[in-house]
Amino acid sequence: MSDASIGILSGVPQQAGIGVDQIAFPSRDGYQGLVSSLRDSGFELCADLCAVDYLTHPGRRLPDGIGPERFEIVVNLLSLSQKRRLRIRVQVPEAEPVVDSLFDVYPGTEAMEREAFDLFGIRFAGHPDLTRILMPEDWEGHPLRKDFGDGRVPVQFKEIPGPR
Amino acid sequence: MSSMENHESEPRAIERPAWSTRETSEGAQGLFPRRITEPGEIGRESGAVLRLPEGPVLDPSQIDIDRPDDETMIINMGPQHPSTHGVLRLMLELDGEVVLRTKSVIGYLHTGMERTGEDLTYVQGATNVTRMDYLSPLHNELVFSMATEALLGIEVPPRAVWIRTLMCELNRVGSHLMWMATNGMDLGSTSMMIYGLREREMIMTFFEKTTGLRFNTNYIRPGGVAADLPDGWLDDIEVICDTVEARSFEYDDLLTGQPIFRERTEGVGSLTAEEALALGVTGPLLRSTGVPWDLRRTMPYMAYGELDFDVIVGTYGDNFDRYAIRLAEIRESIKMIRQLIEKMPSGDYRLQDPKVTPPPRGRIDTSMEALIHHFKIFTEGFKVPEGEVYTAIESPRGELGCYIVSDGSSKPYRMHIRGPSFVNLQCLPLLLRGGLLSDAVAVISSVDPVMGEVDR
Amino acid sequence: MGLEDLPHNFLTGTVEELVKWARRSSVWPATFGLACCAIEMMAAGAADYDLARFGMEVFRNSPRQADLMIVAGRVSQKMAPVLRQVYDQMMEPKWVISMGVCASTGGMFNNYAIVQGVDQIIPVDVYAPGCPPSPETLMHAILTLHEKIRTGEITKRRAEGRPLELEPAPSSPWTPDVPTAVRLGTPR
Amino acid sequence: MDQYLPVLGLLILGILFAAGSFVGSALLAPRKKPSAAKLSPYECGIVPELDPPARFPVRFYLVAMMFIIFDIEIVFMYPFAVVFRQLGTFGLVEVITFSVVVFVSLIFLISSGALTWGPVKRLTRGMPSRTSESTIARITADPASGRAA
Repeated sequence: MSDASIGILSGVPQQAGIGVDQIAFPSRDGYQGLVSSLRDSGFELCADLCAVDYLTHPGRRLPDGIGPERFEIVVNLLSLSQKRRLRIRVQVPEAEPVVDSLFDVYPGTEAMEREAFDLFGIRFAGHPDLTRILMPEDWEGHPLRKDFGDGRVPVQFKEIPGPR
Repeated sequence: MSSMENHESEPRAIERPAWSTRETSEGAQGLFPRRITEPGEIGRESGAVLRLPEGPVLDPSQIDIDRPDDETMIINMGPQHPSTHGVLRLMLELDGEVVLRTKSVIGYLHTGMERTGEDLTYVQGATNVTRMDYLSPLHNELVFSMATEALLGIEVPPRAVWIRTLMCELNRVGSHLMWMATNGMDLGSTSMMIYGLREREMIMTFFEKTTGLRFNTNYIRPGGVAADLPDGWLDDIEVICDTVEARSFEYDDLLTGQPIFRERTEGVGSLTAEEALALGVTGPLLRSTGVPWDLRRTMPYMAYGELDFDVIVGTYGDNFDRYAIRLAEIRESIKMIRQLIEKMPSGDYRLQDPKVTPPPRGRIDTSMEALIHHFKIFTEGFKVPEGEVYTAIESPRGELGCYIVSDGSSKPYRMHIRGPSFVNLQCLPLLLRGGLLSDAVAVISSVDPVMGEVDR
Repeated sequence: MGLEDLPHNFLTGTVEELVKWARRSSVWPATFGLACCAIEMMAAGAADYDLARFGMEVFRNSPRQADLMIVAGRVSQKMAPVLRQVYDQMMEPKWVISMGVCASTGGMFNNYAIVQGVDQIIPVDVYAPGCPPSPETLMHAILTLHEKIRTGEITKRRAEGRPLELEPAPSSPWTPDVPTAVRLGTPR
Repeated sequence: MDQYLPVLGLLILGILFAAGSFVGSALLAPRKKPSAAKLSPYECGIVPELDPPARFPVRFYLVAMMFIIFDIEIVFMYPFAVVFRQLGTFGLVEVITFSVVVFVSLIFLISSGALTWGPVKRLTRGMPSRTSESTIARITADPASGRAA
């Protein structure tokens, strides 16, 4: 753990994940600042950005001081020089699902953020082209939300599993 | 379908980004040579990405770009196109034959696999995941199984680890051979298509012999491997290794000997290291720019720690480098397969823990307990402790990651697959800018996107 | 008067046989490769399982020069209008092979994103089972189609309906005309 | 009079061929009225909202012009080839001057950049020739540290 990133992460509640993973839980407004300072401190590549909907699974392990919200943005950073990964999980309330966009820090997250917007409806402030990427343009609703019916065509010999 | 009129009538939820009027350092999209553009601009790449609603194909005069000569036309290199490797659609802004800006429109193969993954138990999960990247399905199964095993906190027996590495390396050789075939076909050498697929058939028959199916096999499962290697597998693999290695030099002479092939690949679609890192590109694309990042070497998983192989790195980051890297990686994988054959440990190929591995069929008729285990695993599936994990492996296209959140039940609560092609596609506008339309064909095939993994 | 108004009689009998035989032995497929089945279709077209033996040497990419559309792979909701457009733009007479279970019935993906069976969009002649169907299965489907061409009507006397307007939820799916009796088994 | 018999024959054959193809297609073509989709241009499957752009960059028309130059030249070469023996050197000089004049316009077209379609960004100029082995570097795992760089 290079001392630069220790200093940056000191103020942020952390948690040790499975195996060697390390997870940080910044607040929504400190999120973009933390990511850009992390990039300068050695995390050259943003491997993955995805969203999770915790509607039907509220009781998840969170470090104290972090209120569980419905949505969560999970960012995986990868440091090539230190051969290390860091996961950042940001809570996003259901009432106002807006998060700062990471486009200015990592231009590679543009498509991932568009996918999170398309499938979950989480908007990214400052994103250059926030339109649907996977679903057709005129599709209503965000399919990966837990309360979105799974569009299953009833099969003859199987009872219809209601939306979970 | 959103036709032109109702496009304006329905309130645009998102206001149109003002990129068109903002003065970028390239002026009004003027064609300045790249070295004048500062890195910041390149990183942002608003210069090369065409940000338009993907619905109708617009007339350039309607999108108020202040171009002095409105001679640019926007055309569709659409979903049904011979050289877009599946159902990728590119909206290209062309000035004559020169590509100015591109928008890659995806989603034409969106199968909602992450949603289906939430309805399948961990035992069935691999069948869903294996259909994402259909050129290297065993890598998908491996990353899903490793993520599940990390959540369960179980260790896979050594023979299963070595069998998994062997099958994944064979799959990598098959995927790179398919890439050599389609890349040759795109650049006009149909004989390369026939040769590439002929070699790949040998690997397919070996997969069919071992797993029962040519691909989409569901062979690598949480807890080990579905079946042991068939007898006589040793000389099958030796035949494959000798033939493919000998013929890879033939492909080299066939392709690099041709001036047409060299003209269409050298200097075309070049990428620099900081652009690649900024865009999150991994795999042969990143290595072609000179960054020696290969997860099998830097973060070894499975049996890669004990194998001796080279990481191949390019110099110019153009199409020719990527071709040379993939050709050399075929030979590296064969070198690894030869080591795997010698040191293959014996022992059981699946974890003996009855909670995770169903008992062999024979024992069900005799012992009641085996029947109960069998019934519980196949109907309800084994329960995975609550938690979340992200594991990543090196698939032929880059870093393939699997993020699973489990809520303690027997079905993953959220299963997200980080597709390398999905991220690598973002460097297309950057690579196509300023090149000819025929170069666009060569660049798309050298980025090697697999649409099943892009659209998930 | 078009070819289909040819009266069935003694004189035109052999002309029909000749036309049907000619069509059967040079059916050019339009690649509609979508997903994993497309890889199997390529493998079927390559050296080991050569499709050229059945007169399908070249895979035409533009629908204007193709007779047969092999829908190889799962059809998503966003792809449905494209599929319908390419089918409409194909020249008569045209046939459709729905390759793989995902194209035939939606397969294992019974969810919001996949059209549950491509026959909701276009009339299908032959369904090839399998996920992915091995090249042999695809060839069996192609030979079945050849049988159908050889023994069927000169041009498909199709229900004269206007092409299906694709509303978001097609209330009554286009009921394909019942294919004439197709003799399975080893084709002659 | 008999000189013009072959010309008459050629004319009749031409008309017969043209009329024959129209009648044949009217006879055999399916009578169904083509649907709107079939008439619309093929846009790789996308339903085009707008008709394709009418204005094309000038380069395409320049290439068409070059074709016309060679086309006219060939059209005049045919009759010359039939009788070039009777015309002797006079005919030869005549044809050479004709083709030189036509060739000048071609030179002008090429010099005005009609054929330079090359992409703006080309790195090959000044790029050393390389083989598939020379362009890659191999990084082996240095056995000492057990982990490579």
